[in-house]
Amino acid sequence: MTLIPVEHVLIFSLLLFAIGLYGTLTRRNIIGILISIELMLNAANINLVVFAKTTSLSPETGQVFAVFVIAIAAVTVAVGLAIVLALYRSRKTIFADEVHLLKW
Amino acid sequence: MTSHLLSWITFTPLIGAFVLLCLPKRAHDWIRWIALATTAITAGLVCLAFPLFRASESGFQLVERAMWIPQFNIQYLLGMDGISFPMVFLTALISIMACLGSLAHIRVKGGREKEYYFLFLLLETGIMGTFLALDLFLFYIFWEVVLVPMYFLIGIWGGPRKEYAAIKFFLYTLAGSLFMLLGILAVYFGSEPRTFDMTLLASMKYGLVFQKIVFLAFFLGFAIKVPIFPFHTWLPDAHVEAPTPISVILAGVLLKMGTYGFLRFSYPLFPDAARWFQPAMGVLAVIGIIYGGFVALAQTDFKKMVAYSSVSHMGFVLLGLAAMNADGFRGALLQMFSHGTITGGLFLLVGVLYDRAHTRDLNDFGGLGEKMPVYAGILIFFSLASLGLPGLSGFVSEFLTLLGSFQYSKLMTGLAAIGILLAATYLLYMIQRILLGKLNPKWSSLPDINYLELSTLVPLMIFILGIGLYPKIILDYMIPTLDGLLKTMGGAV
Amino acid sequence: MEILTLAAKIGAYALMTGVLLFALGVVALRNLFHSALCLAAALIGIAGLYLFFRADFLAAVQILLYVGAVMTVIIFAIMLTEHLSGKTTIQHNRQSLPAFLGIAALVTVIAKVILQTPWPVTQKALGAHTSVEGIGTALMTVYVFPFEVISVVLIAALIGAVIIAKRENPS
Amino acid sequence: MVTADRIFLIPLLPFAAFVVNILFGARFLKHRAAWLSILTSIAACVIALPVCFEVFGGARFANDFAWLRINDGVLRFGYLVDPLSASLLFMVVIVGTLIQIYASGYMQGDPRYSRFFAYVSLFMSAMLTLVISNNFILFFMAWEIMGLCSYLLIGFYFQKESAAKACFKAFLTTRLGDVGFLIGVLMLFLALGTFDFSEINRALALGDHGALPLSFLATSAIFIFCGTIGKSAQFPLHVWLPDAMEGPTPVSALIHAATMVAAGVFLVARSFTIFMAVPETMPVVTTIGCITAFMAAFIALTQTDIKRILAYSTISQLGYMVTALGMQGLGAGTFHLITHAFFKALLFLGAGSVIHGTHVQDIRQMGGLFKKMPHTAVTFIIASLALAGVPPLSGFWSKDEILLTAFASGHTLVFWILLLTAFMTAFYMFRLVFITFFGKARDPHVHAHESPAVMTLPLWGLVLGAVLLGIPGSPLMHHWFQQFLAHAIHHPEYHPSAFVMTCSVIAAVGGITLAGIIYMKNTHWAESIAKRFRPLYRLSFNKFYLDEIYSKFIIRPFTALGEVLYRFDAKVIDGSVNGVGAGAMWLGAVKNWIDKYIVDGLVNFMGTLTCFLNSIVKRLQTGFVQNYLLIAFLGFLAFIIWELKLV
Repeated sequence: MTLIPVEHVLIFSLLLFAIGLYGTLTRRNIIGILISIELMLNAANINLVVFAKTTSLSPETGQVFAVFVIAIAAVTVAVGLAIVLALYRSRKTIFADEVHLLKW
Repeated sequence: MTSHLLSWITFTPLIGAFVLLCLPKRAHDWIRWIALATTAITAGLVCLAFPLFRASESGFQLVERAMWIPQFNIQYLLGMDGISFPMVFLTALISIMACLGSLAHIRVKGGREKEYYFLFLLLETGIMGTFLALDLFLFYIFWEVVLVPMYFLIGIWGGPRKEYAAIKFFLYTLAGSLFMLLGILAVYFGSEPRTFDMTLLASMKYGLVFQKIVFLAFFLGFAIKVPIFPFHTWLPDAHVEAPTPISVILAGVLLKMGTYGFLRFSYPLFPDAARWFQPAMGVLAVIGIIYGGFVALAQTDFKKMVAYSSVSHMGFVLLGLAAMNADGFRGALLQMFSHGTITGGLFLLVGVLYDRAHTRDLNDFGGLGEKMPVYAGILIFFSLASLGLPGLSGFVSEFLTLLGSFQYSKLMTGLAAIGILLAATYLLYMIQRILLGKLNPKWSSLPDINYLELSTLVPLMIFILGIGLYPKIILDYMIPTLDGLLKTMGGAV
Repeated sequence: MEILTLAAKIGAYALMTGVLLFALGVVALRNLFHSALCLAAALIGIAGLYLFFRADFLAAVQILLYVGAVMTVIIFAIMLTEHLSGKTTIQHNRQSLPAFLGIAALVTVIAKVILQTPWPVTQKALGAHTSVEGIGTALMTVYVFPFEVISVVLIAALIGAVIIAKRENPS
Repeated sequence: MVTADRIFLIPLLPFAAFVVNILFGARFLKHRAAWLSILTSIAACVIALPVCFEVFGGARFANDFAWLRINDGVLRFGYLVDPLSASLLFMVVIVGTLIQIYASGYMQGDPRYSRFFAYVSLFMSAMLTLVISNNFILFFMAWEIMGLCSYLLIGFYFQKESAAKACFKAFLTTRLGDVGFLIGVLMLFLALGTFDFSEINRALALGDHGALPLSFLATSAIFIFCGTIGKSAQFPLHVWLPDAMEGPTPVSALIHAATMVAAGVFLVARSFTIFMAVPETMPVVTTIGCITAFMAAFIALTQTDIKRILAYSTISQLGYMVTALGMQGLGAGTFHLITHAFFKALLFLGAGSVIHGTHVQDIRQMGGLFKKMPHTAVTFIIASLALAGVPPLSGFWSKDEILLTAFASGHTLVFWILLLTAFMTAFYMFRLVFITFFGKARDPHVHAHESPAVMTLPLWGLVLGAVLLGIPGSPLMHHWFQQFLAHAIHHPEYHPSAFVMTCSVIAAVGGITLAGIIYMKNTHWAESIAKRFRPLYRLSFNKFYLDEIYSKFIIRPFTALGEVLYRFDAKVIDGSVNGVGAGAMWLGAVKNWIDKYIVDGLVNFMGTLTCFLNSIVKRLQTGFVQNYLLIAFLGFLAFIIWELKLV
């Protein structure tokens, strides 16, 4: 029904991923990093859905994996935020560049 | 369960050990009771073997065979015959007694019970395996498994010089077992097709020179364990420094592994070499008997005296083995059993006294017979058993040994008889110094033996008395196998 | 039909553009709360895209799980640490430039690959319908093992998160 | 079989008493312990006496069961009641029971009363087993257990240092003989292939000496005789018996006078066929017996402890019996063994009664006890007369038999020595009697009183035996006893000789008279004689210095050897082990130096180099997560670019 080319969707997801990656690499706030990671995961999900339709696999496969990714994303967020809270409580900061105990 | 009875016997202690590992450190009561229950269950399994074991047959029974490492034709091969059955039974018995002994003793020593009982049960598995393995490779592994827990048990829970004693024990035995390993490999590469299977190896014929060399290698391994005269110096140190229950295991069971090795491997595999070395073994046995006796006489440390008496008594086992005839073998095997029970009991008694007085200096005691009448009675009982009083098991075994050795060499037997006299001397001298005479006021408040300690000793006494009064019950299990062994060695029964 | 198709097409591109813009917002906004809101918007947009791809179930999951659950949690966390996400503090670190350059290179490379690859599929396929039933069947048959593993991971993460976030006993 | 199997009960009943007493005596039975022991002993009597009389009438009992497999045969344990064992059995049950009754009074109030009776019951059990055993191994087992009981009972008052030493000495000394005995038995087994008395007798009667030469059998006989030397306190192992008097007096009577020490003589009688098969061993037996008899009597002349005098007298009399056996006088020796058991037990019990009444043991503190302790005194004097050999008491008949054997078999020297011994016996016994019971009380602190009836009645019981038991072996009954024994084993017999009897009576009466003259009339003579024969007196008083000699030449070297070997063990053997260890440590030290300066030098250089490189590379480690992520990303990027061949 829809008639946009696959390339366009892929380029879109690439851009989304790039934006997410930029955020992950540059945001100081750890929650910000987590949010950015969500973006990247979503970009990957879009790709999964699209690729499933472009190959000979049954189209459900891609969506099933997308569901798995979503579940893992939830896990990431849950554990990540728990770490953030623990970190905040112990060090009074949630800036990634201020936590560098393992520095040389 | 009965189809793999021997495996169950061997590995039940190990299962118990791992159950202990899962328990929290502080659950002292649980740890103790589970350890005790494990030894009891193992003993129960050994008792299960009685109806299954056909005493009148000489071959291996209840055999379990499985390929283990096919590349080298190494098998998991367990089996029991009239030689190993008494030893397995002895192990189960002594383990329970030692475990009961540990209940009081290790608590006194302060903590780390979990590790202690874990190692203890591991040790039991090793000993059981040693007595049941019929594959040389498997045998070697169990042999070494025994070494490691023993090292830690002496090294951690021992007396003031425990590190020295533990290292000495470990190095000594390890050196011996290395020679044995070389011997095992030599046998393996000398067999065609290559195998570690003892039942197959026994039917092969080797050249005399080869036999002699390999026999010597095995001899070193076993001789250190027994211990035979020049290799015995680890024994007093290890016995004295080890905690009481471990001394009991050491003297009661571990020493027998050496002489068991002779009967199980050296003799059937190298009968010609055994005959060639017969005089040497006899001489070493007699030296051990007299030498151990004299040195025991000079001791002022109770435990050391018992330790040296072990050297002397194990000399009788060797003498019986050296006789290489029916009576000698029977005496030797019976002596292995009865020495296990008697010396085990004596070490327990040393422990009882040490726990109360915190000294083992014989000259420091005196007149305890008045304060501790029950203890005195039991100590006298075990001493008499040890010096071979008729009616107790030590007499029957020494008598059979002497009867056997007399048919081999009159001179050696005559000299060994001095050992009997020496045993009476040092044991009675010990009794005189501990129990008789005036009471040293320092000990006027020593309590008599308690029920827990009594429970470790009474079963041993029952066995000593039972065998002494009617030795046929146990000898009937041993004789067919020993006669079979003698036949394979080409001797007349 | 033509018009409808065109409208749908335009809608799709608009959706994509919107999502990208919100995504930029997520990354660029100083106020973390705002960027979280942007993320929510972007996620909803992506859910719309799923609908467009005829992945209705996934869209529903996206809305329910992401927007409903995950976003709530994130916003809670933001609020708990609020005073640090104020406007005055610098929200980006010093490696913006190398990051940007690297990402630009990545985009170039991948885009080139995408454009060079001859995608074998007709555009029709993108719109092919997938049934919820099919997904369910796949989850319970072929992918039942990963499914179970995921649930175990979820449980573990749940417990782990609780333990990590729990206030230490003052013992 | 019914009559046969009750015989197993004879030793088992006292054993049951032992078990009950040792386990429950101290706590539950207390003074009733004695009754248990006495009752089982009486029960044993009731079973044993009919058996004995049946045997006296010509019956014979045997039964056995398999005990142990030896070689390719079976060792069977069981009993054999033949004339020899029946006579011993007769003596043991009666004397044993009477002594236990006496002991229940004597030991009254002792804190370890039940323990005492447990030991005594065990002893009775062992002694009865020994008497009726049918083979050497069972015999040896019972023999050793008797030794144990002796040890335990000598050391009964173990708080006394002297008792502790005495029991140690007794056990070890007898053990020395026992080891010889065991070797002898083993040799016998090697020669004849059996331990069974009947089979041995049968084989030897047929002249079958086994495969080995006769000299081997002779050696075996000598070794077996070692057991006798130890147990029956023969020279040179007699030193333990006087010390054994540290035990309670009933024990001295039962074990160290009547039964256990006689077991050694019984051993020779039991293995008499062996000695007969190798007659060249007989002189050894005779010599040992003769030396013992004379030497002990000589020592007894000067002793002052009432029990020690009796102990030396026992040794002397045992020497008598052994001498008799050595001259093939089986009947004579056994006869004396039986009669001696009765009157010597009586003497000891009398002495015990005296000690009980006066609480002293030194005869120099006694005196004039006849009036205060009439029962004791009369019975004691009767027993002394029997021992001295005054007709018609039992001692006269049995001693006369031995003298007759010596005289008739041509051992003239032995005859005169024995006669002299008999004279000395009469002398020292009446020295004891006169000093103890007559004259004035020497020590005012001693307040003597007669013992209770439970103690005096057994005395009278034993008097019966001491008086009457000589008859069955006397010419009055035509040596019935000797002929009864001879049924079993052939041995020479002699016609009674008036000369021997006269000599014997003269010696006895002479000894008594001399003792009377010296100790009743002219007490100062004793002093002057002692002064006149100073060396002899001191030799006798110090027991031939044997204890000192043993201590110096045997015990000390023995313990010293132990010390030396221990030092050898610690220094040389252990030292060599430690030396190997030390050598290994030295090698270790050398290797250590090499390690430190050569191997380590290289290693350190590598370390420095690494540090230097590290100072450059470590900058990467910023501790900043996103930094790592960036680097990872860039690396990934580079990988992709390279992989896609874009460069």
